[in-house]
Amino acid sequence: MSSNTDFEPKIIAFVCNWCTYAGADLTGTSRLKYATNVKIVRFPCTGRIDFLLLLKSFAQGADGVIVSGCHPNDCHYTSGNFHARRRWIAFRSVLDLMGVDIRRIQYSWVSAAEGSKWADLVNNTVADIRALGPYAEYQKVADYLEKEGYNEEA
Amino acid sequence: MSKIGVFICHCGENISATVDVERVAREIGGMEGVAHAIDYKYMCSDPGQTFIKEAVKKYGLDGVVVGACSPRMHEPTFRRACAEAGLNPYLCEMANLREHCSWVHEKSEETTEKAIDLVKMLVEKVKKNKPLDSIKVPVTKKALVIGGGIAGIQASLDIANTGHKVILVERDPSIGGHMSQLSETFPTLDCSQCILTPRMVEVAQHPNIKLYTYAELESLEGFIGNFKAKIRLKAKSVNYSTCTGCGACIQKCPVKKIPSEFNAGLGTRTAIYVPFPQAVPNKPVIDRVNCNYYKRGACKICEKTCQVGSIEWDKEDEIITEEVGAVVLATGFDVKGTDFFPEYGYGQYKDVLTGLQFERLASASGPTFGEIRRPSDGAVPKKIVFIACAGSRDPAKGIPYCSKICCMYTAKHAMLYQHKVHDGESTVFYMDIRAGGKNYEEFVRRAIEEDTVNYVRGRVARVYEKNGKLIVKGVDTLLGGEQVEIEADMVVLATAGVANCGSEQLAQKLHVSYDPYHFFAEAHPKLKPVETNTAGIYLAGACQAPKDIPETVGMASGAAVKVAALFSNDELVREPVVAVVNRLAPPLYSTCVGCFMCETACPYNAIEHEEIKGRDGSLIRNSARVNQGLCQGCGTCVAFCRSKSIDIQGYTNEQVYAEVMSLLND
Amino acid sequence: MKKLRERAAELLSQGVVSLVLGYEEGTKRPRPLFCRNSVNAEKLIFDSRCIHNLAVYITKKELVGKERFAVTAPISTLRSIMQLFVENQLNEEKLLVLTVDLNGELREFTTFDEIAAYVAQFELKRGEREQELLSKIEGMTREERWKFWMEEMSHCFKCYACRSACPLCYCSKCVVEVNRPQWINPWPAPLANMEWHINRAMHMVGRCTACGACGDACPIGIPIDLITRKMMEDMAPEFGYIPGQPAKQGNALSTWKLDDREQFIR
Amino acid sequence: MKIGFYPGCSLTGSSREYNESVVAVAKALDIELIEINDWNCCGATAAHAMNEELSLSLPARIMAMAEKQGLTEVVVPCAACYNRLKVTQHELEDDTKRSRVIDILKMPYQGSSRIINVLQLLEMYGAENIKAKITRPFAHKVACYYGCLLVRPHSILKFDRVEDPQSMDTMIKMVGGTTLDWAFKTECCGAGFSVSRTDLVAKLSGNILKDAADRGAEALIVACPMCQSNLDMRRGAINKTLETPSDIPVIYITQAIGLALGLSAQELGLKRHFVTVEL
Amino acid sequence: METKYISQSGIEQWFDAIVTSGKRVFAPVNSRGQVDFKPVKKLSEVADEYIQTTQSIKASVYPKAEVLFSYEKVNGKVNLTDFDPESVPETVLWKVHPCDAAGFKPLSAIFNWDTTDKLHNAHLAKTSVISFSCSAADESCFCTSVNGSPGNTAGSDIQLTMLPDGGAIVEILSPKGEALVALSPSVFVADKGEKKEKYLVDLPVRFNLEEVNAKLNKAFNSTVWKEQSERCLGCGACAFVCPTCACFDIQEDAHGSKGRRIRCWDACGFALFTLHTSGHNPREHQSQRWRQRILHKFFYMPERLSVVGCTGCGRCSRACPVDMNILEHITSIAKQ
Repeated sequence: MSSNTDFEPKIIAFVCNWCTYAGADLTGTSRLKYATNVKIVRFPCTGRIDFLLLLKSFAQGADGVIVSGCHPNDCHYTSGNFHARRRWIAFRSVLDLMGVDIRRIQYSWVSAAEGSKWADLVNNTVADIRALGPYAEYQKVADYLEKEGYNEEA
Repeated sequence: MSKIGVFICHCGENISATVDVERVAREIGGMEGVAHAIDYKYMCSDPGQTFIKEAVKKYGLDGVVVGACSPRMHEPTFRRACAEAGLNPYLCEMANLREHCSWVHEKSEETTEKAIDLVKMLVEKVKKNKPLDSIKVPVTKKALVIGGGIAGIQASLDIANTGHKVILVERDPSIGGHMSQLSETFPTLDCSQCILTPRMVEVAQHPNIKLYTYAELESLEGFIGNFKAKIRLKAKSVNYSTCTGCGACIQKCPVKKIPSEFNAGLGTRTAIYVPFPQAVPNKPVIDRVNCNYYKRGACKICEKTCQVGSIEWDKEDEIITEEVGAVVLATGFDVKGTDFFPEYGYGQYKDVLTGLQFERLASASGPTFGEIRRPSDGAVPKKIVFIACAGSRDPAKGIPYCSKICCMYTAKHAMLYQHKVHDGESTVFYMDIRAGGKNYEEFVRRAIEEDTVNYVRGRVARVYEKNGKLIVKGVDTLLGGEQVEIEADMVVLATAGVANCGSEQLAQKLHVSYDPYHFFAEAHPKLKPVETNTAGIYLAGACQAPKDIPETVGMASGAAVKVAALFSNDELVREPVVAVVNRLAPPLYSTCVGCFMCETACPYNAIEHEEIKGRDGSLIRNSARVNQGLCQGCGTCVAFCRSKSIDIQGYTNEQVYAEVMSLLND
Repeated sequence: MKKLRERAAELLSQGVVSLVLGYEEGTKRPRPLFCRNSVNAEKLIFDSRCIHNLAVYITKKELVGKERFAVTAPISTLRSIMQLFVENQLNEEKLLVLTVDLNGELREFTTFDEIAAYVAQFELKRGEREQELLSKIEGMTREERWKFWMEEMSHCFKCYACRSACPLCYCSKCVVEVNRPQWINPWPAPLANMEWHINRAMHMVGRCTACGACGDACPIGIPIDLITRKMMEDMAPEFGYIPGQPAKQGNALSTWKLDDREQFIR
Repeated sequence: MKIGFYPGCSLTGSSREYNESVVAVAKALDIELIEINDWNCCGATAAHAMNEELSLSLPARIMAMAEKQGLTEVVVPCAACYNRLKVTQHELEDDTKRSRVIDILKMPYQGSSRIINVLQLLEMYGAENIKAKITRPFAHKVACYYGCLLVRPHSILKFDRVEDPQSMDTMIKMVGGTTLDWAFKTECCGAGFSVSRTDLVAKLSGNILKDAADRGAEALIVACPMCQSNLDMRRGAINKTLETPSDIPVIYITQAIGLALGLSAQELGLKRHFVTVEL
Repeated sequence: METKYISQSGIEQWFDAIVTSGKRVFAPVNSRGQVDFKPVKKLSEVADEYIQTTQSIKASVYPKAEVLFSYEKVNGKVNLTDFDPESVPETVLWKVHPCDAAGFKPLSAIFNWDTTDKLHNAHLAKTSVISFSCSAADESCFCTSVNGSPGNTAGSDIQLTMLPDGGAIVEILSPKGEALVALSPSVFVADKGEKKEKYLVDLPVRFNLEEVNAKLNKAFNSTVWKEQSERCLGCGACAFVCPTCACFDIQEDAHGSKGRRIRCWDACGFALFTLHTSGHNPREHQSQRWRQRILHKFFYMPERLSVVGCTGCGRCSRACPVDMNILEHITSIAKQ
């Protein structure tokens, strides 16, 4: 992997309100620093996170995605994270079959008490995505209406 | 076109130190649909809120975004302000510029740009927000208190005294908890049982309290105001309605060598037993693990001695269901055993005790009737060493926190020892003396000055036995780091207070969060110390963190007040963040096709079947419907619904989609 | 076949059912037949060439009406019917299922359990075509798979024959027709097509019974049935179900196990 | 039964008797020891305090050589060597450190060989065999002295109980001995100062010997060359610190077992000790 | 209108000359187990043995989705970029069947019915059609029943009729055709007097178009639509492969302050096609949509636009997953 130092990846984090959002709040109250590349979108629960949002994110230019919620057994809603976990198992499998780069989706469990884990997660994911480079393969086809365009560039 | 008002907070300098707040307000002001954008030093202050209220009226805002701290902090504040200005509170959203931006980044262009993005995201969200009405649900005015220690007792009595019903569930055969095991209490040295037992009796006799001892919570379903608790009543094997508590069975029970839990293993009890003489209820249970009959199928001596025929051999565990509106968790704590400490002999030296065991030795109701005697040979120890912070404040042992009560009870122990063994010599090894509290410091000083307890600041490296003595090797860090070696007769470890066993499982049953040490987590460390993250479940006492009796009682009363406040309303107003299945004009009626896969996905059984019928009464389609009382708003069904027929208010598909797109569209 | 025709004629003439959904000879191969009277029952055929999944019609009220009806079903159709039962789309009282077993005997089912017991003896296997294509795809690198599918997807013109032919795509409003928000771009374009097919695969997780109807229907020959089939094969051991044996235990994605895999979660 | 063998420097010098007894006992138990080719210093000198890369590279090379030889299990009798190898293996689980060390070594290193000490070897592969082959029960009351390097840091070595190890005691009991329950099993012998501050060694080792003597030990059993040399070679200096001079011999666990198996004092190197061994 | 002869090697030379002229050349190519029009550079890429391409040349001439205009809002001002006819590349369609070429007439009739369609006309203007008369047909073909024939030259700029010697009769039918010939004039030699008809497949007329028209005039409320459409799945396969189907949808592709309006193919067979916002759908049932499809091609278009909306290519029958055989259905209507 070559590191691409000029490239600032766009990363969106889909997090649950009760664990990871609160965990990221704790990162703040603890004044731990992390990269500015990641922007958090708040959901009530990881169970709420639609796989289509991840697809749309890539199509719209995200280079990476973080999905994070409560640890197993800690879900505020008992089992939303278990449902989410299954959904991601299947989703990763579909994406991998279709040739989508699943390394760009980082799943994690970050509890409300893991402020430092959140900072690490963001920093590591930013570093990983930076190393992978922009997700041009996906983004460039997003606007194409016809096949020729991508064939020529490919 | 929307008319959104945006209010950027400096939070003193908490945000403005790293984020160019003026630029944020300026750029957001140029956004499509933003009618008004300002920045201000403290948006949450009165003048700040007034700005919002005035802007709502002046510009006829149909949405408000406050870029400030975490919505987990001030969302209710700003929503209330909007509501007061006549704007539906659910048209107000917060962008988290402090915890998620200014506090976690250095001052830079990127930080300001991120702040702009975060606000933009919420502006796009708020454009799709819809006015919502709060949901009203009835409140069951009965509380469930789990744990019958002093915390549970206090909470139960306080709630019961407000006129509401209480169910008190205790795992052991008697209520009383750790406090009933204590000899005297600091800093007054009054007898623990003397002040506790009247409370225990009051619980037993209170008309509003239903006491279930030898019982455990099986499961809890539902939500604030409307919980359904399943409680397992473990088989006592004794019929309490006929048992007179005469104790004849206990006298005759042939199994006598079971280590007594109440005496922290220092005494023994029988298989049919009452944990201690002042137990409430003062009736025995049969410990089936140790009972000869249950073990080998023969004995039944107790049955023969029982004059009223109360022994019920075939009694099985019973599960009852109680509907309650609130839950108070008061499950207390536990202490590490001496076997946790390899350096102090892995628990194999009989005369190395925990603080709790020393309490039993010192207690008049204890195995030695209050005389300090060595468990090994019954001799009165002439030299005693107390080791504070045994486990606590020791990250290597996995317990980095301070157990809080040990400094005080160690001083008390040393004092009690000196009072009982006049020619005895006591030494306390300590790290720091933490005696914050009314009369606490004075108490410790008294131990040192009046009772001549030898306080050594340093840690103990090792304790080993030699020639019937316990060799304590430590260091005195105040006297040039000299090594200290004491030949003691008894060593007392102030072992760390830890979460009670099973607390993790219990937390999972109740869906409350817990910290890395398995203590239950309060909703806010400062402002919501008795609430949990789950509405309607409150905390009392040491299940949240180790604490002493006055603090525990105070917290229990606090939790009781929260419950009483909840019960003061007939209806409860809930956030309308719930799922809704769409309903459309004919001929579709709904895009829900009734596959009911959401039913299996819902953790709250909130999905109901609805038959949509035509005017002629014929069935048009089966559709799902969400019971808004049961729905807790997790949204799992929303992400699962293939036809997007369910949506969740407050986090609708349109809202979250707009948020994500705003971050990516340039 | 004779027995089937006789039984169909009998059911129709006695008024037991108002419709027998079956197959008749078509231009090049058998095609679906809506047989509403005993005379037409003479046209009914049932052999190995009958591969249309007639289960696609049985959720359409305007076609099957409110009365009881019968459907002739080879194994793949039976599997779909089972899944439709699981998804609360069928009424046991209104459905009669006819099939011809390996010995040429006519079999009739009315309940999920009867069908399940019969279907249990048939193991779902890859055919030659599936085996060949899937091993080719399985042998590709991630980048090659992306190129392969993007090339295939570039041919898709979104006629939605795949959706129309699938017995389990019975939504009255498909997610691609939902436009607030517009989750999937409605025009045919390589990525918009890819999104549609990824979405379809996700919606089929734990539901697809690998009947192959979608791939068969695709007019431009994209092997889309392999996507859902491969998902079915891969997710079966993951979530503990038997491919082609729908069970009344809730959908794979609406249930969960404590020990579901999570090595990928940091 | 074949197993890799890393003797290290002590076993070829000051502690030859340890080497002799390990080899003799292994032979008696039908365990074939295969010495690692071209082995080098384990770095248990000052190296590991001075230069981290060197401290990891030295043991890593030993293990890389073992991997090259296909040795999946390597017995390391010297406690210091054992400690260095185990700690290195642990440290090199970190990818960055591992790739740095591989860069230095210019050799592949996987960390796949299992590193065991002599006690583990005897426990895993000899226990049954030993019981069957006892010809002369080791009927002595002894104090098993473990020292520091065999059991610490526990989080890495994960061997035995940290403050009160049992494995040597079990072994001695198995060959017919009785062991003391005493307090100095893991106390410091002064090893770190064995050259620079021999006065401290004398004092610390003296404490150990005194407690063993007080409790009536006939011998001290060790599994570390450093402990052995401090307690044995420095006896003169030690005795000057004690009220009652001690003549308790200090023998290796392998020597004790060898005796039980009927091996001769010669074979076990028992004649090489400073304090005469008469057991 | 001029007829010439071209030898086998002449065809090769001419083809190369067209390619070198820089025009895009689309021809039937066999790939992925299907024959379809694709950009080609060499004559050897062109498919030989097949009856019909899966998709009509519509797919090569008109993009499935096409940008009508795009816009960007900068500082409150909207910059609009309209469709540029010049952006359409010069395209030559090689080896088009007469039934495909014949489709341009009905398409133009629809697109220029009341207003002229800039996009359609731009594509048409930039397209030259070299058709090959048909020497083979299958059971789905019925051009002769809809005013066409295997040697129909309507819509073609040049038509080739292949001869057994590998050469061909060349009919130069339009100025665009002449321009193509001019790319390699030497390979075209004088006509050898071969009769074209001799090399055309014999395809009997299957139904009388006027008879059908007359029947359809009274068939709106017939039960035939329901009977025929029962097995129809309501997908759009037939419409998308049809050379004359012209239904389209307009979609917005908006991203924040920029966006574009896209025209993409649609099909009258989709339930959503006529769905009103209110929820009302004038063509609620598949039978109504099937009726629309048949009436539109065989009744409304002849009546309003004086052109039959079907060229008899038979693609819809071949593409249909459930064998909705249009020939069979029309024949049965004619016989009623």
